[in-house]
Amino acid sequence: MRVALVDRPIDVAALVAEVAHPGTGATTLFVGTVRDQHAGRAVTGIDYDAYAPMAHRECETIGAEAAERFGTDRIVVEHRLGTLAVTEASIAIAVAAPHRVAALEAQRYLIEAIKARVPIFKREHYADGTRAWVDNRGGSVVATSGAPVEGTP
Amino acid sequence: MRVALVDRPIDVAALVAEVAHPGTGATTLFVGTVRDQHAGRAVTGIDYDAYAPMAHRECETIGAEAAERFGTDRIVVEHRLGTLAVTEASIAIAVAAPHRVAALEAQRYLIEAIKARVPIFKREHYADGTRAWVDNRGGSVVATSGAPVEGTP
Amino acid sequence: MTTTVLLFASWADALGSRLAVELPEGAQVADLLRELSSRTTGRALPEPMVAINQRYASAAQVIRAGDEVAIIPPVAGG
Amino acid sequence: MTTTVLLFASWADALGSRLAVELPEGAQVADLLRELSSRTTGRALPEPMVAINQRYASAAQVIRAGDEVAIIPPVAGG
Repeated sequence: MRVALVDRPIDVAALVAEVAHPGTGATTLFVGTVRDQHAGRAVTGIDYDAYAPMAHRECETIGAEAAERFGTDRIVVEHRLGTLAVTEASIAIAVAAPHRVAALEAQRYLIEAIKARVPIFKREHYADGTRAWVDNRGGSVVATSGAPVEGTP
Repeated sequence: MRVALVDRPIDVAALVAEVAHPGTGATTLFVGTVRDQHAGRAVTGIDYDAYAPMAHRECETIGAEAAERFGTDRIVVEHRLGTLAVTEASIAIAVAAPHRVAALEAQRYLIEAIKARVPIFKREHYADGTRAWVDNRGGSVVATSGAPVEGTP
Repeated sequence: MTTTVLLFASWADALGSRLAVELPEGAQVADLLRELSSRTTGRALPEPMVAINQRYASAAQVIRAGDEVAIIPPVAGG
Repeated sequence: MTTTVLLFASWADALGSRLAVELPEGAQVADLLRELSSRTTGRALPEPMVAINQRYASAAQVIRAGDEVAIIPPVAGG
């Protein structure tokens, strides 16, 4: 099991290769990517920020929970921080297990727990130049920066 | 949506790239790989055979069902036929959707339906030189070839 | 009516991958399976599905001249 | 007792990413949140969680000298 917060693009094929093992029959990969819209607004990019030491620790805790619960420690999680453009991956989760049910259910457990518990924050950049912090409780906008900001990607 | 039966290695990264789109926020990949054991026996490889025209048609039907049910047609399925070595991918399913629930549930629907319905057959090669057709109803061996066969990979 | 039947996996090992079977007009899938069973007595073959023209067929479906008929052992894709 | 509090996202925008807060000995998480609320009156900030030493804390947990305390707005990872 390995978890990491990274500040460079995530190589999803490398994650799939990392969990491979002759004893596994099923591998799952989940990739979260930046969408070009949210709640009806055109999105041009997202800043990901984190309480990094706790986020890393919480990802490790969740990874250990999944390993225990689903019986495989062939789990790799990478979450990217910084400013991402549309289509870029913010998170990738790879799991390999002897059988598919464990690989599928561990994947779902990991993404749901990470979304609920890991102290990572995101600020969307909109096509109109504004930015706003949004969260995972239905994705509502919880605070909007005042003036349009320069340098929106 | 695209489905294919292929006789060369599956490029899983290419499948993930193929379903990418600025409007999607979640991508899932399922990869089935040849395990080094089954039901307590050491496995050295698997032959995949198919009733190819029906298998292709049934994969297309299942893909269309998933597209309808989960609201995304960004679905690619490749199933490999021929003789595979341990760790090689027999199937890869990539799905991208605006939100994660659709991508996760479509992935699971697709692999379960393909395993239940598509006329593809596999014959395991064992370390002792024997081979046997096995199936997805719990993986029991249903027929064993008599003598050891030369050329087991 | 001579029907060509495609076979796969353990059924192909037992009877070949293509078989010409003589069936009466109006024969159903169940009749074909009975005929094939008589040729495999004593062999441990799994109960198959039958497809007609690349779709799974019920036991009562009638086989017509020119149909593409296939014996499909338990599947193992994925 | 002066406690250094880390803040993130909208809370950092409102109060800065690091804040020194004077708390009485034996103060609980709820006391800290009351103190911070008094500094953000009228601003639409989401209700946060509090972490002490990188673990989520309950409202009744006592803050001790030297604790790493963080205000965690609703998370958005994934």
